[in-house]
Amino acid sequence: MRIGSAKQTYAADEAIFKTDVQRLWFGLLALALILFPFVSSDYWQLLACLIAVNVIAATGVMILTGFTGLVSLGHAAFMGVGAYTAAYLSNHLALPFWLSIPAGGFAAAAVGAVFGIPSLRVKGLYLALTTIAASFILQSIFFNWTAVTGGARGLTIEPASMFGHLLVTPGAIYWIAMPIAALSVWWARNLLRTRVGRAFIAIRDRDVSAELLGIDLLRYKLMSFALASFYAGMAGAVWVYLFRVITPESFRLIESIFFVAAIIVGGLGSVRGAIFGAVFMTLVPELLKIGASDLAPYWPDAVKLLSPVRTIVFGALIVGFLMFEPLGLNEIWLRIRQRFALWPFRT
Amino acid sequence: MRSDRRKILGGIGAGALASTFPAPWVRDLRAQEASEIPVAIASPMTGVFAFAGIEGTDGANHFAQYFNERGGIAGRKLRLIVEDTGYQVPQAVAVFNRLVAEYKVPLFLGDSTGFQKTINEEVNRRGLLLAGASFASEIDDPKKYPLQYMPGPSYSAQVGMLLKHIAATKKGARIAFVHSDTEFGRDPIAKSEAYAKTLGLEQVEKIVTPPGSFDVSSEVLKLRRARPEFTIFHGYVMAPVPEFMKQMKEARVETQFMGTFYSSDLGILQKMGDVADGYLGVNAYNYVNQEGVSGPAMDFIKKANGGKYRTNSYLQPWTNLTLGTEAMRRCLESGKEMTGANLKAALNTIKDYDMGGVIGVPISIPGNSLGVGRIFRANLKAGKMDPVSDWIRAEA
Amino acid sequence: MSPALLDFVEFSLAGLCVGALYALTGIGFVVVYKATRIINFAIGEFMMIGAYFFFGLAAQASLPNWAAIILALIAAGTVGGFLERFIFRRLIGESAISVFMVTIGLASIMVGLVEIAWTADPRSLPTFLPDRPFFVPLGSAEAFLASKNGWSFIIVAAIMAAFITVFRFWRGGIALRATAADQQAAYSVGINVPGVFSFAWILGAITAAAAGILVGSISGISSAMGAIGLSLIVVVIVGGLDSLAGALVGGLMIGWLESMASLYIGGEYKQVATFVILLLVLVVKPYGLFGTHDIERL
Amino acid sequence: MIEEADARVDAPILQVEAISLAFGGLNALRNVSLDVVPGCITALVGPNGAGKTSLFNAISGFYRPQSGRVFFEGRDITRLSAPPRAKIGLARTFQNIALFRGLTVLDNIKLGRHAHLRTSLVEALFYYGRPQREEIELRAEIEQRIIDFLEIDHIRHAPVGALPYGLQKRVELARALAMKPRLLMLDEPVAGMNREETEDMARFILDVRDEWGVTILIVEHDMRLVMDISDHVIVLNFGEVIARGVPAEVQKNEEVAKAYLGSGEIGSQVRQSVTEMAAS
Repeated sequence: MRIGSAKQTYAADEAIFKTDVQRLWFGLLALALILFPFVSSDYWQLLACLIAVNVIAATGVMILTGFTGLVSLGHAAFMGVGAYTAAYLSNHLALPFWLSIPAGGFAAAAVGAVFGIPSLRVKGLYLALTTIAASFILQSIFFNWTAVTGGARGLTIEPASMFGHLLVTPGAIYWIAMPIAALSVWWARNLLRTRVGRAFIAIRDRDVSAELLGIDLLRYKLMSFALASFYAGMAGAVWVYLFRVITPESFRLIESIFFVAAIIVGGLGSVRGAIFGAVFMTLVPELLKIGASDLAPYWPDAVKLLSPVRTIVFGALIVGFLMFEPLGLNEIWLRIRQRFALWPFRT
Repeated sequence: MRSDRRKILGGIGAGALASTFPAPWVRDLRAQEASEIPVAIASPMTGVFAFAGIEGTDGANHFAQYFNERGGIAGRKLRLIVEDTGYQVPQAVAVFNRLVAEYKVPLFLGDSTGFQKTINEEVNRRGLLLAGASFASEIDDPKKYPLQYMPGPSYSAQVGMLLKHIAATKKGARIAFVHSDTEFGRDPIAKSEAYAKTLGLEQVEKIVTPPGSFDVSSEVLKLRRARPEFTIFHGYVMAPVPEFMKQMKEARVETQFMGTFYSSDLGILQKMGDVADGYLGVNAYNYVNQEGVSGPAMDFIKKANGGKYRTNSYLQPWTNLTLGTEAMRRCLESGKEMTGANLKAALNTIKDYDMGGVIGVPISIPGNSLGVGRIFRANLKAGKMDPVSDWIRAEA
Repeated sequence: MSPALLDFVEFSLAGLCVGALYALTGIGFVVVYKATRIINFAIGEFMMIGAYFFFGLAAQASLPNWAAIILALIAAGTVGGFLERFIFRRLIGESAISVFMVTIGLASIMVGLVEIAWTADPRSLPTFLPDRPFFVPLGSAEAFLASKNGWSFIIVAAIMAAFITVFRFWRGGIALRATAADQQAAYSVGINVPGVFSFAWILGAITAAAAGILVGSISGISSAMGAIGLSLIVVVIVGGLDSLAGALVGGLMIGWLESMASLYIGGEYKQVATFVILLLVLVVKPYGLFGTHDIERL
Repeated sequence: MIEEADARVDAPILQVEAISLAFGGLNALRNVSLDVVPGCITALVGPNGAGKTSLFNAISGFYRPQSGRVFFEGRDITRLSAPPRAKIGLARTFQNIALFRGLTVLDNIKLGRHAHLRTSLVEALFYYGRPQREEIELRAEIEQRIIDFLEIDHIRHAPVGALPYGLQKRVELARALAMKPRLLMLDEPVAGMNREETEDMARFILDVRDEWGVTILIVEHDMRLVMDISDHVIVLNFGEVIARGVPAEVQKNEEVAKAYLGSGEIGSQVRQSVTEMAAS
C-alpha cells in the first residue's frame, strides 16, 4: 500500500525515495542482498556475481544509450579494456583489487572517450556502426598485443585478496561485485538529479536545441562515453576477478549486443530498466538450460534437442519485447505497481 | 489486440519461468542416491562447436550405458549430467559451479581449452578430476594442471608424430604449416617448428589464417610459390581445409596434406569431398568402422550405433570416461575417498591398460596425457581410414 | 615480367575476386538500408539460410544444381518479404535502434531454426562451379587465378549488371531510388512505398542468399556462418551505408587490401589492415566514402 | 519606459552587422544589419521564407554566417559557438517546440539553467554537498520566480510530451527564463494558439520585459500581437531588411504591404482562425 505524500521541502521532493514505504521496501531489498550469500549455493552466488557484473555494465550502457541516446555496440570491448588493465596491474604491479578495479574503469573510460569522438560527427545507426568498428579494433588489439594481453592464450590473474584472505569463490567475489553494482546504480540515479544527467537526456531528445541551451555537445557526449566506459571497465575488472582468466574471446561483439538487448528488454531510459534487463537476460538462458536438463531423466536427448530452442527463445524475447512491449520490463513493473498502489483498499 | 498479445507474451514468459524456477530448489532437496556416481559434462551443444558437443554427448551417454550394463563400480552406476555451454567460457563456468555444487561430482568433463584453463584453480581448490575436449599442449603439464588429464596426445605431440612420419618417409622434406589464428591453432606451432628443425626438415612456409575468414586464395598463392612436399593443417575442423586442398590441386602443387585430431575425422574428410582422398591424419583412437578392430568396448559401440559411423568427437568423452571410471574403480578398491588428488594418483597407476578396442595398443597415463596416436590415410572410395603407421608413442 | 610484379598482380587478382563477394554481401545490406533505413544485422544469417536452402534442395532433395539455386533464391526472397510484411512493416516509426535490435533477434531465431532443421554439423555444398583455374596471360608469364575466385567474380559482375539495369530502367527500381531519396515525396507521387519496402527486403534477401551460396561453396556451411556477415559490415561502413557504389568499391578495396596485407605482411595481419583502413575512413569521412548525410535542420 | 529606452539607444544590446548566410547557393540572409535596443520588444516580421528563423539561428550560434559580425553587449561574439552564447544571456524559444519530451516540466525548466550551474560529473555522481545545494536552490528559485509567474505549478511533475500545445509553449518560455536571459529571442511564441492563450502569452511577454527587465526579440506572424506589444519592428523579405521603425510606421510602408501580398501570405485574421481550428 502506498499513499500519496505531501512534501514539506524541496529537498524531500528531490530525494530518490519519497515515501517511507519506498524506504522500507528498499531496506528489505538491501537486507535480502546482504543475506543472499549465506543461504545460497555456489552456483546461485556465481549467477549473482554475473548479474552484478551485467548490472554494472548495463547501467553504463543505459547512461550512454538510454539517457544520452548514443548507441554503443562496443561495450564488451570496453569491458575487455577494463579487464585487461586490472589483470595487468594486478599481475605486474601487484595492485590490490580495490585499486585495480577503478584503474580498469579509468583505462576503459579513456579508451571509450577516444572511440566516442566519432559521436560528434555521426549519429544514430552510423554511430552504432562506428562502435562496432571500435569493438573489432580493440578485439584485434587484444589478440595481437601479446606482451600485455597474452594474445590468443590470454592472461591468468591472481585471486583478489582481502586481509590476507584469497577471494576465490563466487561467494567471496559477491562482496566485491554487489557493492560495486549498488554503487553504480546509486551513481546513475544521482546523475539524473543533476545538470549532468539532464544534459544527457536533452542531448538524447534533441541535441541541436540542447546546444542552444548552453550544453556543450562535445563535452557531454564524450563525458557520457567516458562514464559509460568507466562502468564497463569496472564491470570487466570485476569479471576478471570472478573468472581469473581472460582471453580475447571473452569480449566479443555478441556480448555488446547482449547489453543493448538487456537495456531494451529492461526498458530504455530508466535505471531500473538496466537492472531488470541485466537480471532477466542473465537468468532466462540459465533457467531455460536448467529446465532442459531437468527433463533429461525422462527424455535423454532433451539437452541436445532443446539447445537450439534456447537460441530461438533468446531471439524471440528481443523481437517480442520490441514489438509488443517496447517500453520493456520497467513498464510492466510500473503497471503492476500502479495496480497495487492503493492495495488493499482497491485493486 | 495489443493487450492480448501482451497477455500471451506475459503468459509465455511466466510459463517459462514457472516451469524452471522451482527446479533447482527442489533438486537441492533431492537426496543423492548413494548407488550412483554422478559425472558432469559441460558440452557445447550450440555455437561453433555444437557438432562436436552433440557427438560427444552421444558418446558419453553410450559409455554410461556400456559401463552400467557391466555393473558399474561395485554396483554403483554412472549417472551423467550434461549441460550446454554454447562453447563460451562464462557459460561453462556457470555450468561447472552449479553441477559441482549440486551433485558433488568426482569427475567433470569440460568443453574447451579456455574453460579448462579458467577453471583450473577452482578444480584444484575443490579437489576433483577434470578432463575435456582440449588437447592443448599447455594442459599437458602435471605441475600446472595437477588434477587434469586429456584423452590422447597433446596437439604438439600429434604434430610431432606427423613430423616423425615425414622424416621417416623423406629425409629433409619441405614442409609447410597452415594454422588458424586462434588459441587452438597457435597452440603447438612454436614447439613443432623447433621439432621439425631437429628432425632436419625444411620449413618453407607458415600460413596463419584469421578466424572466420573464408578466403584462402592469397594463402594458396604463397604455397604455390613455396611448393611444400608436406602441408600440415592445424586448428581447423573443416573450413578452410577443403578449399586449400582444392585450390592447391588446381594450382598443381604436389603436396601431401596432413592434419591433427579434429580435421582427421573420417566423417569430416568425407564431407570435404574427393580432394581429401589420401589425406594423412593423426588420430588418438581407432575409427569406428575400421576393419579388424574389436574388443568389448568397440563391439558395444558398433552395436549401439547399428553400424552408423561415429566421429572422433564421439570417442573422446568415451575415452575420458573410461579412464576416469577406471581411476575411480582403483581409488575405491584401495579404500580411498574419491578426491581429485586420489583419483589423479589412481589414474597415474594405469599401465598397459586395454581400452577394449578403442585404442589399438595398451595404454598408460604417466602424466596428464595419453601419449599414443596413429597415422591414417583417407581412403574415401572405400569409405575408410587406412592405418599407415603403427601406434606411435609421443615423445615429450 | 619480374617476380615481384607477378606477385603483385596475382595477389591483386585474388583479392579483387574475394572483394567482389564482399561487395555482393554489402549490396544486399545497402539495398535494404537505402529503401527502409533499417540496418539489417541479420545479413549473415540471410546468407546462411540461402546456403542451407541450396544445400537442402541440391544435396538432400537431389535437385539439379541450377534448379536448386533458383529455388533457394526464391525461398530466401520469400523469407525476406515475409519478415518485411509481418515484422518490419509493423515497426515503422519505432526508433532505429529498436528495429536494428529486432534484426539481431531474428538472426538468433534463424540460427536456432537452422540447427533444428539441419543440425549444427558443418557441411560442404555440392560443387556447381567448374574446377579449372584461370591463367591470365601477362606478357611472358601467366597469373594464376583459382577457379572459384574467377567464377565468383564473373557471377558477381553479372548480378551487378542486373542491378544496374533494374535501378536505371525498371519502374520498380526507380521507385526504390525515389523512396530512398525522399519517402514523403515518393508517397505523394503515388509510389507504393510499402511495396517498395517489400521489394527491397526481397531483393536484399536474394542478394545475401546468392552471396551465401557462393561463400558456402568456398568455405562450407554451418549454423555459425552468419558471423561472416558481421565482419563484412566493415565493407559498408567504409563504402557508406546507403551507396551501392560504396558497397562495390568498399568490397573490392577491402578484398584487395587483405590480399596485399597477406602478401607483404602476413595473413594474420589481414584484419589489422582492414581495421586501419576502417579507422582512417571513420576519421576522415565518417559517413563512408560514398555515403550521404542529411544536413541538420532546426 | 520609452524614455529609459531612449537613454540607452546608443548602446544596443545586440548588434548584427551586415551578416550574410547561404546554403548551397541559396541566400538565406543578405547583408542584414540590425540593432536591438535594451529594455524593448523588437519584432522581426516578414513572409514565410524571409529568413527570420535563419537570422535567429545565426544570432544564437547555430549557423555560422559567411560574412558579417554579431555583437552582444558590445562584445564581438561572431566566432563564439552556441553554448557560450547561451551562457552570456542569449536565450531563445523555438518555432516548433523543442522541449525534451523524456523529461518533466520541472526538469525542462531546470535545463535552462544548465550553463550557470557548476556541478561536475564526479560531484553529480555523489550528489553530496554542492550539487545537492545547487539543485535545491535552483528548484526553489524556479518554483518561486518562474513556475508561479507563468502559472504552471499544476503541471510541474507532468511529462512534457503529454501537455497541450499552449502549455508546451509556456514551458518553453519558462525554460528560456531559467537561462537568466539578457536577451530573450522568441520564435513565433503564439503560433497555433487560440485567442485566450495568445492573450495570456502577450501578458507574459510584457511582464517579462517590465518585471524582469529582459530585452526581447520576437519573430511572429500574428500582426495584431506584433503591433500591440512591440516597440520596434524590423521587416525581412528574401533575406534582406526592407523596412524598420515603430509599428505604426512599418504598417504604412508600401514595400511591406507588397512583400506580404506578393508572397501570397494570408491575412493574420484568417490565419488566426485556421490555427485556432487546428489547435482545438
